[in-house]
Amino acid sequence: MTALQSNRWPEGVTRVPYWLYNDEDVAKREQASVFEGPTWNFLCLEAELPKPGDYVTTFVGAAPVIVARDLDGSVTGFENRCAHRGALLCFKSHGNAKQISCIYHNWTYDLKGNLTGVTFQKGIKGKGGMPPEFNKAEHHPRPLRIGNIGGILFGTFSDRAPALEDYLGPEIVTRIMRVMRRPVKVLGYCDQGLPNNWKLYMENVKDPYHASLLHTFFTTFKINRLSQPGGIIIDAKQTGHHVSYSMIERGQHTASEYDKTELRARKEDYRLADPSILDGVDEFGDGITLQILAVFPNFILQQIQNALAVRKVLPLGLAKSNLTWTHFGYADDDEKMTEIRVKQSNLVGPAGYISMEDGVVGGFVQRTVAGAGDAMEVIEMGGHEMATQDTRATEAPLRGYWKMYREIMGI
Amino acid sequence: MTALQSNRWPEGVTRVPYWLYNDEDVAKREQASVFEGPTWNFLCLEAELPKPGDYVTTFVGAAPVIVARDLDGSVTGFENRCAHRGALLCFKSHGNAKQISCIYHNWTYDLKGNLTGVTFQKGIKGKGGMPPEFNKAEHHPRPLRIGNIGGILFGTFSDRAPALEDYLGPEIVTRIMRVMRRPVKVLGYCDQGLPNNWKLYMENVKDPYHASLLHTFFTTFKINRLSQPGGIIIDAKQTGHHVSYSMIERGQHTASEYDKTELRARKEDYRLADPSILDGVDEFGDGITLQILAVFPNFILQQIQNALAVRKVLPLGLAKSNLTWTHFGYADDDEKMTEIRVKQSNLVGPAGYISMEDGVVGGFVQRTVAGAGDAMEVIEMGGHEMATQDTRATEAPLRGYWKMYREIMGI
Amino acid sequence: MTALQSNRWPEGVTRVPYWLYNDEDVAKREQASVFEGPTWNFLCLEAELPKPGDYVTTFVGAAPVIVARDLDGSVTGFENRCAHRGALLCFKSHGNAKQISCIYHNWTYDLKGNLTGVTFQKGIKGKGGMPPEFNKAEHHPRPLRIGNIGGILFGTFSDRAPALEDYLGPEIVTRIMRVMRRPVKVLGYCDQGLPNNWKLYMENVKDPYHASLLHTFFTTFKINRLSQPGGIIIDAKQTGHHVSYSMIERGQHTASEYDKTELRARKEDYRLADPSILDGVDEFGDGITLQILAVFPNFILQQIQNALAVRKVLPLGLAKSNLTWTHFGYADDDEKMTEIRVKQSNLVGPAGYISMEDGVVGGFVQRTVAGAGDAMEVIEMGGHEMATQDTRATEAPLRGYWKMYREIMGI
Amino acid sequence: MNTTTQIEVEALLARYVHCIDDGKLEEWPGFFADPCKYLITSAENHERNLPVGIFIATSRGMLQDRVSALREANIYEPQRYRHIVSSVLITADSGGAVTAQANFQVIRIMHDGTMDLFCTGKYADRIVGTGDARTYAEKLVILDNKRIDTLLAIPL
Amino acid sequence: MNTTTQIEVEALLARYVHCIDDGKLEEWPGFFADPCKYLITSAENHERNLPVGIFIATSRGMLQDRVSALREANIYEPQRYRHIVSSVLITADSGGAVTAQANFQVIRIMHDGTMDLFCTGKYADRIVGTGDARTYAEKLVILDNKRIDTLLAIPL
Amino acid sequence: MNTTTQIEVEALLARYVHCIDDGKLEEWPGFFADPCKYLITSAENHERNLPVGIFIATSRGMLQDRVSALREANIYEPQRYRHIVSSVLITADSGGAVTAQANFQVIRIMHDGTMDLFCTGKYADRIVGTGDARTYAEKLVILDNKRIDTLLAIPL
Ligand code: FES
Ligand code: FES
Ligand code: FES
Ligand SMILES: [Fe+3]
Ligand SMILES: [Fe+3]
Ligand SMILES: [Fe+3]
Repeated sequence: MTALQSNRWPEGVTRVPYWLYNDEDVAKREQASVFEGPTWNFLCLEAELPKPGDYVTTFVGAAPVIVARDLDGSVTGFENRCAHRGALLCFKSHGNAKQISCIYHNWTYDLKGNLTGVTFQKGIKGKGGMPPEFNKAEHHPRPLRIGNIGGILFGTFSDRAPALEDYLGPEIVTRIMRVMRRPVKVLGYCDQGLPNNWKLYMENVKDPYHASLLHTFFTTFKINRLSQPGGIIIDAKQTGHHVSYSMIERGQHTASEYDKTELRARKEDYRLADPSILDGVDEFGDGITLQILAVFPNFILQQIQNALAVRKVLPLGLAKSNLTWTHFGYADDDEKMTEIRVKQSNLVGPAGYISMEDGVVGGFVQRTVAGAGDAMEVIEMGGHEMATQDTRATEAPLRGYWKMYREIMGI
Repeated sequence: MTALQSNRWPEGVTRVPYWLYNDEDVAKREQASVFEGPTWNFLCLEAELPKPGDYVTTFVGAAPVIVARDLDGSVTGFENRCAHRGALLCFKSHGNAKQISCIYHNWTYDLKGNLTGVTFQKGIKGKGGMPPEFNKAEHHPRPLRIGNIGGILFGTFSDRAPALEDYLGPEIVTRIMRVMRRPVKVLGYCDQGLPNNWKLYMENVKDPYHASLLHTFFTTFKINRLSQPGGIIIDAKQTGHHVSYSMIERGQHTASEYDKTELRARKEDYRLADPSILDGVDEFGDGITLQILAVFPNFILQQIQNALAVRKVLPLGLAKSNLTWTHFGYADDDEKMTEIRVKQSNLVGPAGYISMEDGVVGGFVQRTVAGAGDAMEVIEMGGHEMATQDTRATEAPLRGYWKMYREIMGI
Repeated sequence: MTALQSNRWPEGVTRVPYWLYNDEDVAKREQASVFEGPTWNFLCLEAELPKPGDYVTTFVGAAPVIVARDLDGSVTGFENRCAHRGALLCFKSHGNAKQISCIYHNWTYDLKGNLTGVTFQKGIKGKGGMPPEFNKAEHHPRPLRIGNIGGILFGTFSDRAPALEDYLGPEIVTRIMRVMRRPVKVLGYCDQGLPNNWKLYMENVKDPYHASLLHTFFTTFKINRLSQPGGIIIDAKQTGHHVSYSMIERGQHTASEYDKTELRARKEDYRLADPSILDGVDEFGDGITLQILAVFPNFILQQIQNALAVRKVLPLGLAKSNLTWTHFGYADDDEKMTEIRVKQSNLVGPAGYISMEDGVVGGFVQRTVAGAGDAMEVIEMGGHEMATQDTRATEAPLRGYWKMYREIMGI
Repeated sequence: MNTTTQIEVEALLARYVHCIDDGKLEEWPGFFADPCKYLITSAENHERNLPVGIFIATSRGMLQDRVSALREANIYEPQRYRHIVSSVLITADSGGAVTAQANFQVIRIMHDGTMDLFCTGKYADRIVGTGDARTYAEKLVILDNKRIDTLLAIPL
Repeated sequence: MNTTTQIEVEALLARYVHCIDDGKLEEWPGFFADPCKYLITSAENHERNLPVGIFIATSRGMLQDRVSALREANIYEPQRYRHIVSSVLITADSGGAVTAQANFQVIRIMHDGTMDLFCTGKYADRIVGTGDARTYAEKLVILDNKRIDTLLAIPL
Repeated sequence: MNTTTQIEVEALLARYVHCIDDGKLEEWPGFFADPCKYLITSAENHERNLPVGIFIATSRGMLQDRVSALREANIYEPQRYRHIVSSVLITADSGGAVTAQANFQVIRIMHDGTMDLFCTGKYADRIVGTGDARTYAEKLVILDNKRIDTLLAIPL
């Protein structure tokens, strides 16, 4: 009997059982209920589809999908699986095509995913071919509904998913638009293999508590510290999204528990030989040096000083996942601005000064799961609620995430 | 609950669910019902066992087996597992031995698989040893029934399997003997790892529809095209075997749907710098340039011009399989004929001009399975029947294969 | 349905089904019932924790654990998983620390595993923090009971486990103390990956029958042969432990079945170019050249001439395991004695002249499991009982092991 | 030993592997004499004197056809190789022909970033010509592994 | 070809990889000129002319900061690299600057003994100075694999 | 640096690895001085100064015994190695003795074609003799990986 079948998870979200990270049935239900359920999955940036015929291939959970700019200029999406005998339709990461031909038997589709041609449908020299009743209109890959918010493209297989803006809620939309205010351009891609279940990365992202404790670099250079002004925003509907932010300390820094506590993470004496990496500009004019925004189930929008990126985490089996980083700037950035973003990209990614540790800490949890039996995580920092608050000494965003997860998974 | 337990497969064989390619229980039942069931499994060529004492190790599904030329000259076969505590008896791919000794405790067997010696059966200095009632005759590896058709050796663990010739049926036997008309010799071995469930390779082999569409090299050099004379042969009993063939176009080529269709696969302008690879001879005198013959569940006999080979596909877990190629010629081939076969071997195998794509297309299907849920393949080319016909614009052999599969698997 | 669920294992221990080596549910139950059950698991040597604050990380089955020398000098042990959100507390193989801080959120523990600090428990500037009712005393990693026999440290998570000495029984304790008579020092570490289920290695260790048959080197140099004086000791309570030993043949060697039997393993003519490897000393004064002692479930104490080591085998999934070798000598060994042990270490370990074969023979069994269905091992050498006897032509220790295994697993 | 020859043979092999790894397949046939013998086979076939391997070419034309087939005809996923070679050992050097062997391993990297140890083996070469004008009259690519994963498109 | 240059450039690379594999990271910045360009990126980013890769340094100071961050600030499991390099090919040699490329693979070994093929790729170097005093004015580390497992702490 | 010595030391190592990879084990002891020190151990044991590793030989006789044991006594599946070595670095050269280190990796290929990265590490060598007559007075095989898969039969 699998853990899911025996469902050993008490009420509430201040306790989370470790078996969620190591159970086949949980993973199967996540594909059906979370990724293919009434949620919106990040696909790519609209900037990656500039011209008609441009397409990108990605995944909705484990399902391969194609996102394309149709010849009529609209953005379309559908499952990347031929309606005949299931071959991948596009096997490159991106490309441009007027139509899509399956390599196996040459069935062809338009960029909306409609089946337009079946090779030898009428047979050859009157022999073979498809039966007369075969109707092309009945055969096509599963379509995706596409949502677009500020040039970030999302997709869903579900009719039950609310409109994207309603799904996100006004608080999140505002914070997305703060960053997506102008057309963007991609500056670089990176994949990172994570040695843990995908949800452990989302826990890490939604955990403002760990930032200044796990990431020394952060605190040492006051890029972020818990005693800096900052907080978290959770949408009123509590649909599992959140924003975590912090800003420059204006005026004199007042002592706090933070400074009194003895922390591994504090090394006041530590200085850079070449501090040019920190020469950022307050391009948003609001003094916010860090904004991490997460959308349920697996999307992250990052602003760390001038380093901008979207991230997406996907399961690779139970104990591994893949994190995709798409670094971007604004289409109208000048060379100098691009150089700033390039240097600050050293802060993030798999080698990033302030994100490096996030690559392994999920693995540290994953390694304890096999022996954990029915043990559970304790998520009580900041109490039991899951509301917006102006402190980051809280795990409220995690509670919001798990609340949504339980609803959608029905556990 | 596994997919097999919930058995979501509607009647008939024009639809095949993708979960067959990714389900543990399906794989377990295949071992018990297909490979160890009333089927005949290819073992090796008789030519690989010229001398008494020669043996070859291979597999019946996941079960390791030994095939040997007994000292009395007969061919024998049995499971490659010691009756004592289960060690492999032979761990080399081939060899020669008068008897077989297990390395673990030196129990010995004759080449028929009878237990002939148990070390210290009577103990040492009257101490220890096997209990008096221990009877060697009751302990031996599971025997294989051996069948031999034209020097191709098959084996079965099942008493319910009909005699090999009845299992194959006269149509298949005739086509096997067409190739195995004279004693053969092995020209080379090759293993190919396939990134897909083993059945997807069998689908590919039994699919005459894809040949000229997926394999450009084929069509470009008119080694084969759908408009060439050719067809498929399915045994009357519909036991899952088939032959697909094509022949040289005599006289003038008449235009057809094939030529009118716009196909990726047609590149009339494409020529070889050194066409010596195509200098074949019509050694069968029937103008048939290609004959692919498949025996349920996992054997293929290939004649492509003068490139002859037997192939066997075995599961390696759910999503991988191993394809073994044994290239051969006739024992009396002269040097010139061998050279022709060697050059034409460039057409086949993992690097083959006309088989290369088959190594990956199954993987393209496998990659869409995880997201496919209850979706199914559509197998309607050539209608719904599964009979011999003189066109290759049909998927009839696949329907025949799945019919046999459903019967034997009881699903 | 898994093999365990259908539990196809007839009464008794002269037959052991192969599905025990390839079943997920069996592995899960082993973690709960064997490793975390009323058994004692080897942790490390006390000599590895000389100073207060020294710690070593290891595993109890799949559960990561920490063994430490507390500041008060006592040896402590507890699960290596943070009580907050489950991160590994120590990720190095060994170290020294006054307290343990989790890297994720800096929760701190003393070396007894008590939670001593929760970062920002009271929040920052009056915001956030843990709820008032949060009680540190209720949160801590799972503690291990520690047992120490002659400087060998064992641990158990179970309250039902008897005291270590009672668990071992007097016969085993005596034989452990024979080797652990004086303080020891570690001479070297080695890990060996085994291509088989962990229990197949224990079967091998508990099998005196195979030694002189599988290991030629052994017999050739009369380090050990079945006709030498020797035998096995099984504790009266039959709790799955055993000792196997052999000694120098005094006086003239009398012919026996052994010498009459034709064995692959006998090569009388075989001599060493540099026999210095065999220049051992009878340091125990009892003429015993080999003593292999195994404690249920997975511990081995080895004396082969002057090569001393403790070994532990741990599962890595179903079909792989990890064998750890800790070679040691006595703290007061002089240089010459150490040199003897170093040279004799060539006899053991993954490259050892007399242990090399044990690395692969379990794999030979593992490879036959997939095809074995309901087949079973035959364990009748030495009859059906499982008592101490003065022959090694017996499999009695295996029967004792499986008896204990069935009881504890409840199958 | 002849230092210059050693270094020139190493340089020839270096140019050869960079040519393939950089995807300049059109230049690849130029590394061979014409006629020549290029054979990819397994150590097993090689040791058992079995003539059929994975791929064979006996002329520059056949090498060129391999390249045009990859460019024009065959379908395979975008992929690249990374050759790591070592221990170039000259076993004979007489009359303008040098016989040499080297160890190699090839890692195959798919367009999606998947990285696999694709094959290992030994190059057994007969090299003709002098200085920078040396070419392979014979190049046996003897693979240790008898299994090829998925397919072998790009030459080794 | 210039034998001496070839051997000196190979020796420079040998010292470079042993410096990293032996854990002497404090000496690592000394292999570079100042200013310099050290960029770790993927072949995909490189070919698409995308400026953001995995890590970039434009001065010795930035290289030193990388080392001190690893020593002082960042948390990662004890691990070591084993560089295997091959086929050092000098592509230009003019006016004191040598351009060279080499293939590499890096195996990462964790403290618990786990061993993984971590990455493969090509070094594209511009080398200044002469004799044993050569340094890297530019070192592009172009990874074939676009996925980095877990994290990249130690330089390549 | 001394170009000739560099190339000779590289050639010695090339002959050494081809000897093993070609299965000519009977020739292997001849690469060593007598007495000598050949030790296979893990970096962990080496760094903690623990004397017991995986295998040790202090004489040519012990090396010969290793070979005869493999030929006559021990049972193991047919397998071969492929050594890939790189970055031979001479660290001292005085009075007829050369100290050198090199990186290596060994891929183990089983008779069934299974191919695994078996181990990686560093050779730390002390070489005596001159020209082509150089032998190893000391060869430390320091493995990065502390885990050996299945068994270690053939020398490294
Ligand atoms: S699978 Fe796509 S056309 Fe057949
Ligand atoms: S397992 Fe074969 S003799 Fe014991
Ligand atoms: S997981 Fe250990 S402190 Fe949070
Ligand atoms: Fe973080
Ligand atoms: Fe095909
Ligand atoms: Fe043994």
